[in-house]
Amino acid sequence: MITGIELIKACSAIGAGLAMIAGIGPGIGQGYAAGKGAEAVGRQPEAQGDVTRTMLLGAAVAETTGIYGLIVAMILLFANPFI
Amino acid sequence: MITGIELIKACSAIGAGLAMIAGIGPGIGQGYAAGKGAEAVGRQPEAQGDVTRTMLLGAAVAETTGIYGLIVAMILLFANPFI
Amino acid sequence: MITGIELIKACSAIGAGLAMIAGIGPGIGQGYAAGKGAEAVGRQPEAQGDVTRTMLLGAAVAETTGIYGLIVAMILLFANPFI
Amino acid sequence: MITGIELIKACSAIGAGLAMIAGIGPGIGQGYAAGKGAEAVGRQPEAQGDVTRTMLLGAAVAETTGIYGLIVAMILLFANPFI
Amino acid sequence: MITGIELIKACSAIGAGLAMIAGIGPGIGQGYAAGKGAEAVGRQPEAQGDVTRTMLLGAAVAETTGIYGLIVAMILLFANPFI
Amino acid sequence: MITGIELIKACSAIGAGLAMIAGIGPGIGQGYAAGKGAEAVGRQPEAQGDVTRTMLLGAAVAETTGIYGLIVAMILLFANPFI
Amino acid sequence: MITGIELIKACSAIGAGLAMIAGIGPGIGQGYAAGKGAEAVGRQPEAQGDVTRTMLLGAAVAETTGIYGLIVAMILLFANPFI
Amino acid sequence: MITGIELIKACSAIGAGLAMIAGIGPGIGQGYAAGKGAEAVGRQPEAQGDVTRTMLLGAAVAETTGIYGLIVAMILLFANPFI
Amino acid sequence: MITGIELIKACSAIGAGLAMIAGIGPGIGQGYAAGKGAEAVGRQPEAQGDVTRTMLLGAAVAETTGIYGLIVAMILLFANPFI
Amino acid sequence: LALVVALILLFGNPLIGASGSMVVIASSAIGAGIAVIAGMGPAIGQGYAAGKATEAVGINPRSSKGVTLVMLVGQAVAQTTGILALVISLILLYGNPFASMEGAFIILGASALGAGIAMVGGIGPGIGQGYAAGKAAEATGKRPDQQSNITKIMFLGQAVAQTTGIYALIVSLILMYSNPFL
Ligand code: NA
Ligand code: NA
Ligand code: NA
Ligand code: NA
Ligand code: NA
Ligand code: NA
Ligand code: NA
Ligand code: NA
Ligand code: NA
Ligand code: NA
Repeated sequence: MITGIELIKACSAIGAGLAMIAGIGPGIGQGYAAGKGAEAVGRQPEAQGDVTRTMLLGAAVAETTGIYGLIVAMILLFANPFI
Repeated sequence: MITGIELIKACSAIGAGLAMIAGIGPGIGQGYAAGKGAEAVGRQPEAQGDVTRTMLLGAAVAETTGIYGLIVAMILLFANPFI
Repeated sequence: MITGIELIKACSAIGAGLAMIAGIGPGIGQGYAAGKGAEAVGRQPEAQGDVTRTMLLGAAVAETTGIYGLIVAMILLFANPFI
Repeated sequence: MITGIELIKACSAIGAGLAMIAGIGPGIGQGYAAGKGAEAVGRQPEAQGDVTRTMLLGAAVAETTGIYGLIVAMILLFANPFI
Repeated sequence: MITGIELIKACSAIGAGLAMIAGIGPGIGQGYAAGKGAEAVGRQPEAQGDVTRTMLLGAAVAETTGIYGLIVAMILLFANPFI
Repeated sequence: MITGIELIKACSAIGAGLAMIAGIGPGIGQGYAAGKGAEAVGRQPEAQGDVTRTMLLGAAVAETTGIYGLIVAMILLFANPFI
Repeated sequence: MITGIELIKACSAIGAGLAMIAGIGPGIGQGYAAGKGAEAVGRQPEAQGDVTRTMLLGAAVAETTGIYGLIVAMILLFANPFI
Repeated sequence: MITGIELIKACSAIGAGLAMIAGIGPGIGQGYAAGKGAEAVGRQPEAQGDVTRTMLLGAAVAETTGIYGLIVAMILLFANPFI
Repeated sequence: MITGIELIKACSAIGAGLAMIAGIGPGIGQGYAAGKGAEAVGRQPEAQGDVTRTMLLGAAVAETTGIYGLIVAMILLFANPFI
Repeated sequence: LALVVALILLFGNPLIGASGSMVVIASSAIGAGIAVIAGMGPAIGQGYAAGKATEAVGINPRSSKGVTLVMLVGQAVAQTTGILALVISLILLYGNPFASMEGAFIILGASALGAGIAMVGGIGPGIGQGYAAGKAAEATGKRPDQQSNITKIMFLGQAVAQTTGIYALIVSLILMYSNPFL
């Protein structure tokens, strides 16, 4: 017999997996930034510091929604309010 | 036996996971902005302040729909109107 | 026993999550605008006002479908006509 | 017992959520237009009027299919022909 | 007879598969960085060290959400809190 | 009669298929790198060694999330912890 | 009556179909490489050999995740460990 | 009453449909190659032979994963090992 | 009561729908080719014949996976081997 | 799997006391929602066209009229698969052929879903044709004298890009009006 709590846990496992799909975005975006950073450093090696700083600042901003997805997955797995 | 409330909770877990998928967008978009920012700083290091400000302003605007997704997920998890 | 109203609520939770996926679009689009804005400001710092205004105007237009998704999700959650 | 009308309502909630996914398109497209508009205004500030007009005209066209999605969702929610 | 624990395990297998989809992002992004890196090295062979370093730094940042997906999948498979 | 173990195996087959979808990313990214590599070699045939090395290094980095997906699929198929 | 083995076979058919979706990636990536190769050959016909070699080398690397998907599908179809 | 063989056939029909989705990749990639080929021929009409040959060679490589998908669909439909 | 043949037919209808999704690829790719063709004709009107021929040749190649999808859908609809 | 689970939940769930026709209509509601997802394609494409036209007008303001015309005509072509999807969606809502059909409700319901899913293929032509419109608008801005040649090849290429959208429509219409499973 499947209880309701067990159904919630099963669906939470799927929900956690779905939430991780958000990670596609930062992966593409930060990779684009990496490519543009490499290009800029190749052109102006003397600006390497500024370029890298801007790239990392922008990449940090781009990471947030991936973190949101991770947080929701962790809540579903370890701090599930439904259980 | 699975009760209706438990079914709602199970589906809310999936709904929360689905809502996070919105995060793909800001991740790609902000990463693009990061790349363009790095490129611009490489070309005009003297405009770094203006470039970074514009990049961050635009990235803040791009974050909103990711936040909407997070809000809906949080409502489903912690302030679920159906339970 | 699961009642019909409870099934509607469960499916509304999934529907609300699905509606948020629309947010991928504004996230990508506005991020693109942010990148182009940063690039333009780097090239013509004196046009920063005009560039930023155009970027924000265009980004506001790009936000609408993300808002539509949020509205539909909010209707499903808090003003559900089926319940 | 779940009645047929209740099943229709439940599936209509999912259908409404799915319809909103169309909103990805206008978000990306209009954001692209916004970026190109910002770029063009930066290059030729004197053409700002023409540039903005073209951007908004094109973006208005790009909004339509997002509106279709909203209309179908609203029909499913508030003028459901099946109920 | 299917027990609840077995349903959780079955859904965890699906959740683990879903979480891996995040890997699309770093794959695209890092490939973009690789392409830009190759281009930059072709243009400025003398900057090969700087270009490669920036490319790898940016690619490391872009890897994170793919790792998050892997971690969630591994938790679901080997340290499942629901079982 | 379907046993729980059989359900786990059935869902593991689906999970393995889902995990492979990650392969979209490296496929696109490495193809981009290949295109950029071919372009760079056409322009600077004398830099062919450096270009190819950078392209392959970057492509190796881009392969990882595809490998993660393969590993999770192989675990689900041949070293399934749930069975 | 549906037996467990039959359910596993049914889900393996779906899993095999899902695994093939990975093929989107190499298809896009290698097509990009083909386009860049054609462009490079048009510009530097004398470098046709080097360009084609680099394009094919990069395309071979980009093929791998498509092959992984095919292998997993073939395992599910013809060497299914669950049956 | 649904027999197991019938369930396998039903799911094989869905698997065959899913496998065809791989065709998105070659369609986009080869179209890109077509566009780049047309561009190159417009610029260097005298290189039309070389450009077309490279384009078709690259497009043939890009076709493979679409063919893999077709093969898996055909196996599921006409040489189904599960039936 | 649902019979097995009815389930096969039902899933074949869905499979046919899924197979048509492949059409996204050729639609995007051939449209890209069309755009590049228009660009090339604008630049070198005298090369219009060559450009159009290359564009159509490449677009024909890009059509194939869309046709594969159509064929599989037609087999599922009109020559279903499972019925 | 989602599909199979949805199917089982929809059609085989003993808890649901819905009559067959109600299940068919419920499926139609989901199908109507899925169909309009196709609209994302035209919107991406048209947005691209808008961006390229904006760029062209900025570079060469005197070409504004021709550029705008090419943009709008190209966008109109790109709209078609979005309109077709909307039409299928509205038919499922207001002229549902499955509601009055004789046959097993599971086939009718799944056909309604399949009809909606097939239309999603329309995303492609929408994006591609919009790209063509954008490039044509750009080219017109650069060479206003070549507007007619540019538009001609744009239409030719867009016609080629339309085919898979038509295939999707055909499969959808077969499922709705000439269903071989009934
Ligand atoms: Na962010
Ligand atoms: Na936003
Ligand atoms: Na909008
Ligand atoms: Na990251
Ligand atoms: Na990687
Ligand atoms: Na690879
Ligand atoms: Na290939
Ligand atoms: Na093809
Ligand atoms: Na169209
Ligand atoms: Na076509």
